[in-house]
Amino acid sequence: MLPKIFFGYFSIAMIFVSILIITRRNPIHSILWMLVLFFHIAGLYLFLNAEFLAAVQMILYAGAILVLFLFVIMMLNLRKEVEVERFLGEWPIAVFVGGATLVLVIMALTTLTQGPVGQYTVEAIQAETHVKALGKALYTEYLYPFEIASLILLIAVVGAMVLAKKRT
Amino acid sequence: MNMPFPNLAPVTPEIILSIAAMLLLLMELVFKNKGVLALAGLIAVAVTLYVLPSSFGTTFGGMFISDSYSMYFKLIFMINLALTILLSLKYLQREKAECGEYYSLLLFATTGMMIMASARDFIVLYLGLELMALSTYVLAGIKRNDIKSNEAALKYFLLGAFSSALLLYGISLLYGLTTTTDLYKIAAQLQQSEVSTTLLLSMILIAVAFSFKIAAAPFHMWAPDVYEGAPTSITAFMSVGPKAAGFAVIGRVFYVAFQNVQADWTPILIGIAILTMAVGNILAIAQTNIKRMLAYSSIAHAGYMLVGIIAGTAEGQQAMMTYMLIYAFMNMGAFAVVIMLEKGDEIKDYEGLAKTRPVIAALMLVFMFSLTGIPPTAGFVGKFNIFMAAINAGYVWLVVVAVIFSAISAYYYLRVVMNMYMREPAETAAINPSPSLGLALVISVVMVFVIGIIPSVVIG
Amino acid sequence: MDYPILSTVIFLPVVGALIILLMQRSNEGLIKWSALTFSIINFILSIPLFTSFNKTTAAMQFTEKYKWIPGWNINYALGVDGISVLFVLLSTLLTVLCVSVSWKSVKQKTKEFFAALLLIEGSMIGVFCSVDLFLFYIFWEAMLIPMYLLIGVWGGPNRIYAAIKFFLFTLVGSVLMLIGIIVLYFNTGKSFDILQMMVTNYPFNLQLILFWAFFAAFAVKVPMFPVHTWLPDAHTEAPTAGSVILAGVLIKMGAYGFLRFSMPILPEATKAMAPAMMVLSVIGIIYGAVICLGQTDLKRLIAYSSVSHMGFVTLGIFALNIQGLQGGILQMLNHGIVTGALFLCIGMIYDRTHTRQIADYGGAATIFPVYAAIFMVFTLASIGLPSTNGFVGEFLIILGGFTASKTVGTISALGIIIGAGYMLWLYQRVFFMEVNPKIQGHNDIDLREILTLVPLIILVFWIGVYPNTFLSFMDVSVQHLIERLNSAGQQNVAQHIIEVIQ
Amino acid sequence: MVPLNWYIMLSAIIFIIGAVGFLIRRNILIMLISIELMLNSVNISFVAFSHYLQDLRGQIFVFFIITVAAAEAAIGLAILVSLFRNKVAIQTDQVTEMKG
Amino acid sequence: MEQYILIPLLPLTAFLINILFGKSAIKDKAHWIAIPAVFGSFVLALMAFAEVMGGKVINQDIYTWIVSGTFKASVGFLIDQLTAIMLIVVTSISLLVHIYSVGYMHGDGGYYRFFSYLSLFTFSMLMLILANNLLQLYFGWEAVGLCSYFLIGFWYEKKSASDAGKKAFIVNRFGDFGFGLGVMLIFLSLGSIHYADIFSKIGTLQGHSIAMFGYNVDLITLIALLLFCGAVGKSAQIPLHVWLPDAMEGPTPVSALIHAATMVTAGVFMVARFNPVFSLSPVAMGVVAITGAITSLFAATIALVQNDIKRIIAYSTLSQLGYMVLACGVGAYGAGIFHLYTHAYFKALLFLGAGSVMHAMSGELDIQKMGGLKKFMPATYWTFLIASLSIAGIPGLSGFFSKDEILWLAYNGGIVGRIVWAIGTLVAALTAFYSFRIIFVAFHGKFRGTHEQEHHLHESPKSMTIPLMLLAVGSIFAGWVGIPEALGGGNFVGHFLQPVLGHPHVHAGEAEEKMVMAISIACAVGGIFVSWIFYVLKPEIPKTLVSQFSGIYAVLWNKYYVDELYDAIIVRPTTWLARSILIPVTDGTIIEGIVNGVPKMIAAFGQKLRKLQTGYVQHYAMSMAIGLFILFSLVLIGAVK
Repeated sequence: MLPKIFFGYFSIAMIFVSILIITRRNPIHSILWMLVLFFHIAGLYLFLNAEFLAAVQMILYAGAILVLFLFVIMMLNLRKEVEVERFLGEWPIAVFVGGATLVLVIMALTTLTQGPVGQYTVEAIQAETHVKALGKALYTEYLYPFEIASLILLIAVVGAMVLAKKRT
Repeated sequence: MNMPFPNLAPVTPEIILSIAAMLLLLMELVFKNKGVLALAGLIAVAVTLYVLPSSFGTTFGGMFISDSYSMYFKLIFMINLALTILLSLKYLQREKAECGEYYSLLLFATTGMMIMASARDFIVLYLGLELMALSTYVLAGIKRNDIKSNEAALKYFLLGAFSSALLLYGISLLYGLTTTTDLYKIAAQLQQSEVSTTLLLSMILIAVAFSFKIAAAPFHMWAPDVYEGAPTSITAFMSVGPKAAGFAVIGRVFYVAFQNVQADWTPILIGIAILTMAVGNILAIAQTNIKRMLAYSSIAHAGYMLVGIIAGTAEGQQAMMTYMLIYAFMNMGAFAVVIMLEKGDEIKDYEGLAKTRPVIAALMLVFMFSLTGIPPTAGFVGKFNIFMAAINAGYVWLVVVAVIFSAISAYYYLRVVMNMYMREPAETAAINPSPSLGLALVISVVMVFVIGIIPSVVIG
Repeated sequence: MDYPILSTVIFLPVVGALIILLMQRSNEGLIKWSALTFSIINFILSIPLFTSFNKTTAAMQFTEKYKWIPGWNINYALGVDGISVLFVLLSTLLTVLCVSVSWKSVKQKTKEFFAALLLIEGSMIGVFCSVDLFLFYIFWEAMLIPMYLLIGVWGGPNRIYAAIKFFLFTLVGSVLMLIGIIVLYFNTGKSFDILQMMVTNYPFNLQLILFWAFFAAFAVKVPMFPVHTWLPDAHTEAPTAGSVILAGVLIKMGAYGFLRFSMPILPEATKAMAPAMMVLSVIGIIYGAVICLGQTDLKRLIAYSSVSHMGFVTLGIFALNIQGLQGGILQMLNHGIVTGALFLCIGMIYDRTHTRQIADYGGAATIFPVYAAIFMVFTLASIGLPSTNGFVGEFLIILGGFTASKTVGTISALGIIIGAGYMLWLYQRVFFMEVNPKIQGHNDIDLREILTLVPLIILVFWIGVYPNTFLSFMDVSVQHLIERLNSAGQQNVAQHIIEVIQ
Repeated sequence: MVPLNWYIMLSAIIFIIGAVGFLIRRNILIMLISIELMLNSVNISFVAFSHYLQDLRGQIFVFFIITVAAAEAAIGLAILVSLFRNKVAIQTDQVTEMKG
Repeated sequence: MEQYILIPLLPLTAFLINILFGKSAIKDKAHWIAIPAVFGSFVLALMAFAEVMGGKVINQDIYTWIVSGTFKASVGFLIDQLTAIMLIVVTSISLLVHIYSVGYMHGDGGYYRFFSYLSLFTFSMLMLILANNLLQLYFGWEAVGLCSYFLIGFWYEKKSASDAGKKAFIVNRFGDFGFGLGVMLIFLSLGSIHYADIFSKIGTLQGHSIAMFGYNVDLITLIALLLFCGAVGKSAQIPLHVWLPDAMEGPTPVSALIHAATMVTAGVFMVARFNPVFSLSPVAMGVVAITGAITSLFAATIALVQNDIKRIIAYSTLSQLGYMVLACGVGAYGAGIFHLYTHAYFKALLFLGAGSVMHAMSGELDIQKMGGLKKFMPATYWTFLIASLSIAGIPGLSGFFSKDEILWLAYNGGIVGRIVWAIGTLVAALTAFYSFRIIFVAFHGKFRGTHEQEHHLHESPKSMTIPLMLLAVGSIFAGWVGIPEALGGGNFVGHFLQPVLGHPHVHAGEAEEKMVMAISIACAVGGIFVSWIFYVLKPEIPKTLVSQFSGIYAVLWNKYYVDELYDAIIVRPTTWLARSILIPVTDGTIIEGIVNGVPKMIAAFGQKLRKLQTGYVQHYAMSMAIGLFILFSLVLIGAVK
């Protein structure tokens, strides 16, 4: 029961925060609400026995990506821009489509039959520790994606440099 | 803890290319002359092509597969890359957008495509896709002083990110259904269970994400704007590369992973294909900018290629691949002509070109007729191939729709020809010839004719 | 044969075109002379087809066959039989005349013009020689490109519209045929071999659908009512050589298609659909003829008369008896000669007066007596006067049509009356009466122009007086065709249409 | 024990909210944030699946998604910056130079 | 035998030489080529005649023209009695007209052209009569029509002349249309178009019927009527007679040769030639007889009031042709041919005489502007008078015998015969009247033309008057070969032609024959007398009549408004159809509307769709979302099902 209550809190809070995120006029507010959301997500991860991911979520998302966002907002100095119309004229359509799609998705998801259960039970992971289990998988089985991810990060660096360089 | 060191032979092409990309980044610091970088890029292409045939095999625990299917696409990517490099050299100088990272990014993007074509696992597929996508976002915006280029990059990026979110959501559902991300294991798993709505949902999401990449309607709307705004060489690159990569993964995912829901994805793809052909062809008629027109034309071509996929047979898949190859040549050729002209973005810039620049006009004529699908050009062989496969699979009515749209397409391709040949020139069109561009044109036109006259080089 | 004569005849002009394209633009003399040389050599090379043709067999002759695309079982297969051989000759001959008539009238982009002309020649001949459906289609479509340019670049004031209309019309028709071809391929056990198709029996429902698919392409090309409207525009706007080629050979390809594909490959459907085709033909005959009466433009009038004359051709073909078929084929030839000649004539006078409006003429017989006499010959041939070629063809066609259906034969014969009406009225308005000041002061046609027309005059009378030279070529082949038709069973159409719909 | 479906529903809701945010906001930054929202919702479902299916793959995938998201954010912001240098624009309706 | 090939070939050669070299080399020496050629033909024709007289019939194919399946057409000669007579008529008249033309056409710019056309015509006409099969006949049929077209429109600068030529050709095409169908029907029914085959097999078709446009028609009747269509066109019978009066726009020798003596009689010749077919169908015979009778009456009434000398003669030709057709219709083929033969001489004479008058009057045609010409051109006057007497049917002259023969045989031809006899007799009176109207108005009285014309009045040159005289001789004596037995003659012609044409059964006696003869003589004399009263004695009578019967006069003056009628029901509607319906509506609006409309629609649709491409990135995303949503809903609906 207790987990369900916790989940209930988390989910309601997350949904609420998400709505706040997408409706705030000031992007800085959105980002701060985003931070709140990330905390909740991290909490959820903990529920799901993904401690390492929870940490990564905090460090990478909250610590790096959001800061990047904030940094850019500050850099662009957007005070004046805040005043203009927030939403697209056709927002009701978007909301309707979103709502309807949600209904459809939820209808579909009720039929979800989960796949076969694997070997990494909670016990197995705890025995090995989460980080080790993850790391082992990452550096052996998922070595190749890992390498590609490194290329992606390289691209991000190069691309950001190319694009954001001062004009010559 | 003892993992055998993975067999690297199948991934050598990717490794070579990514290493070359990184080397280019370093070389950029050394060489002032960007031509060297281009040359290095071409050498990388050559080396990759050289090792490509010997790279058969599966590796990384079955995540990566190098088979004839992927190899064919890699060949297309190499052609695309090589031609793009040839197109870019002079163009970048002219547009003052020269930077060393450009070639490096091209190579990275191509690496991403190759990874996509070889992916046997959704994780690899996703990462390859992102590698390609992120590089192309940057490339689209590489003329950073040009507002149109910025806009193109922005639009491409926003919608691309949106579509990859959809893809991820779809993959996550599929993962939930099958506990795996391996395409073949998914297929095996799906074989055992009944078709659930969730599965269809995830299939649709994945289909939509891929449709975005190949610019199929109604997920195509980014394409015209991005094609118009991006540097022309990149437009050429994008009109072939990511599209081919998209088709590569569609072919793989839908033929392997979603094999047993074929009955469900076929109507979806049919709908998308018809809409794509309709939107592409009809909107192309209304264009005045040749890059936009070619964008819509490339949308329409995606529709024809989808017909090959819809056929659902190995023959259809091959037809789609062949078409892609042919499309690469003719489309690249057309863009090469656009680049060749100092002022060649608007269709009316082509008025009277036949008088002032007969050779260039003749080349453009060949490419336009090839895009229309008139023999003896390669475009005809491609279309014929697709139609054969579809008819053999029983989709005669779909082919009827396709040929009617293909007849409509003649209208706008002919308009370019008409402008070149049947109108009087306002002034002598300034051109920007360079050996590399000439080489690209020659390769394209020769291939268009060779494939058109001796289709055996690509058939069977 | 020592050498592959058909390939030579097809590709020599193509080679010629490429050589011309490589020449210096400024060297117009060289360009013209080489175009003429190539076309004449090609004509001479095609003469053995005429002299050493074996008239006693319906089989393909001068055949060549090489593997081309083994993956699809496509062969490079050429051959001619009695039905097609004459059109090869007609093509080679008309090309020579076209080069000649364009000698002075083409003033810009000469190089491209003659190259296009030779390319058209090659692909036209290819169409008539192909024994492989794929190859046929390649030639069929390939010809669109140079023709499109010919109309659009060197044509009249409204040329762009005409060119695009021509292209799209034909393209829409032929892509439907393309589907038919592919369907046929799979139903013939993956083969494009026409000869094999001719001995395969297809289910009737399939035949019907295929018939209409092929019809789409051929009817547009012929052109049959109601898909004829591209023709007046294309003929009118095209340069002289273009009109000649269009009228002389290109629109024959439609009727040829019916003969070569629809009939032997789909005999039952042909039989079932013949009445509908005959009705369409008759409508075309009368419609085209009546509309000529309202024309004010010389070329447009001749163009519409083509609709009428080609109506006769299709009528003869779908009469499905020997007189009709022979007449139809002969009439194709005749129409090529006569209408080609008329366009040549109009081109010659247009070069002088620069007007095509009939109202601008009058009294031309006084100013251009030789020209008037020659024009009269072709006018008479066009209205089918006995002893000219037109008579033999039309008579056989109407005889065939009359045999097949009294009503159709009778109505089609009315077309001849109207034909005389519009042609003579045209002749009167142009050549008779008071001299119109607008055409005063021009020279009569010169020797080059007369020589251009003389071969056609000879043919007009040759076919008119001794048609057996030509009829004997097609005799056996047509017999063979009719046997094939007769061997096919009669099908109840209505029932099958219901089945198809269901 | 919380049923798997709850997580999945939650993920779906947040995903849709993110998508709607992407659709309705004119501010490009918030659109980027919306995309992050969507990615996070995907992450939730991956982690949930991973947990319930007793399979690590999901978490690994999340790991990569986070990486890519970071890269994406970097590039997206770079594009924004580069656009901003040419034209002081942060709203999508200001970047409609190309259309039709 | 072989030498007879030369009969048509000589004029053909002359034609070719003249047309090819006339302009550059021969010029006004053209007659030196044409006349010897036609003279050669004439001589050969005489030889052929002699041979046929000796009882020999030549029927020989020369070469095969068209072979298609079972259809065979050849070019060949059939020289029997009928052909022999026709050969004589054609070659002799042609020869005289050639000679006459030397003077008449002297100085014309198209001199060589004229002679080449004449030669071509002679060739075609000879081919027509020599034919031994239907297709060759058809060839000649159309070829003479063509020559007629050329010659009527000889002075092509004149609009009326070129109009008339065109009209002649097209109206004839209507007849040929039926004729052609008849040929085809014969081929379909009998499998051959050779005369010999047709005549031997036609009997087997008796009682057969055929479905045409949903009606069942007796096969032989249909064949006969279709063939007769051709005759109606060529011999200018009602309703296709309209071209002949207009044909007078051509040079007068042409009118004499083509539009009086030879070509227009081709129809009669053809009906006579096909007497085995016609005789098997009483219905067709009736139609033929009635058509002929009506034509003769109709034309004669018109001729009463016309003033154009050539037109009067043209209408008289129509009328006489009606006689010949009438004769065929009652089975009196021999009489028809006999009349054809005599008519050729006196009608050619009339035309040439008229030409001579015109020549003198500088092209004036209106008889009201002539008068008193007798003293200026006596040779013309006397020859003209002989011709008029002959046509009026004054005993002793050739016209009398042939006309009388026709009337007599018609009288014997049952009810239809009696009716047409009555009409024929009436027409005889009318003929006499209008023929002498010309004599009295043009040659007697005072000259009413301009001074200038009067000053120029002169007799025509020898080359013109000699043919006139020769023809006058013919007009008198030509008929003597057919003096009926009732008058103690041998009716040589009738017997000569009998093997080909048969002879109708005569049941009335000699007394009746004499009575019939007397009636016709009375009519002729009466006609002349009335004419004398009207135009010499009391010239005011005609004027009173005109004012009293102005309605009838107007109808006659306007030739029963047939031209106007055709104009209103055929010419105008067709051109209107072309100009107002087919070009602007069906082609211009409907077909072109679809053809241009579909691309326009697509383009317009494209422009509309373009508006969806707003440039807003959200809209693009929205389209993706909506697309996704639609796919979701479709799949879910499918899944629920």
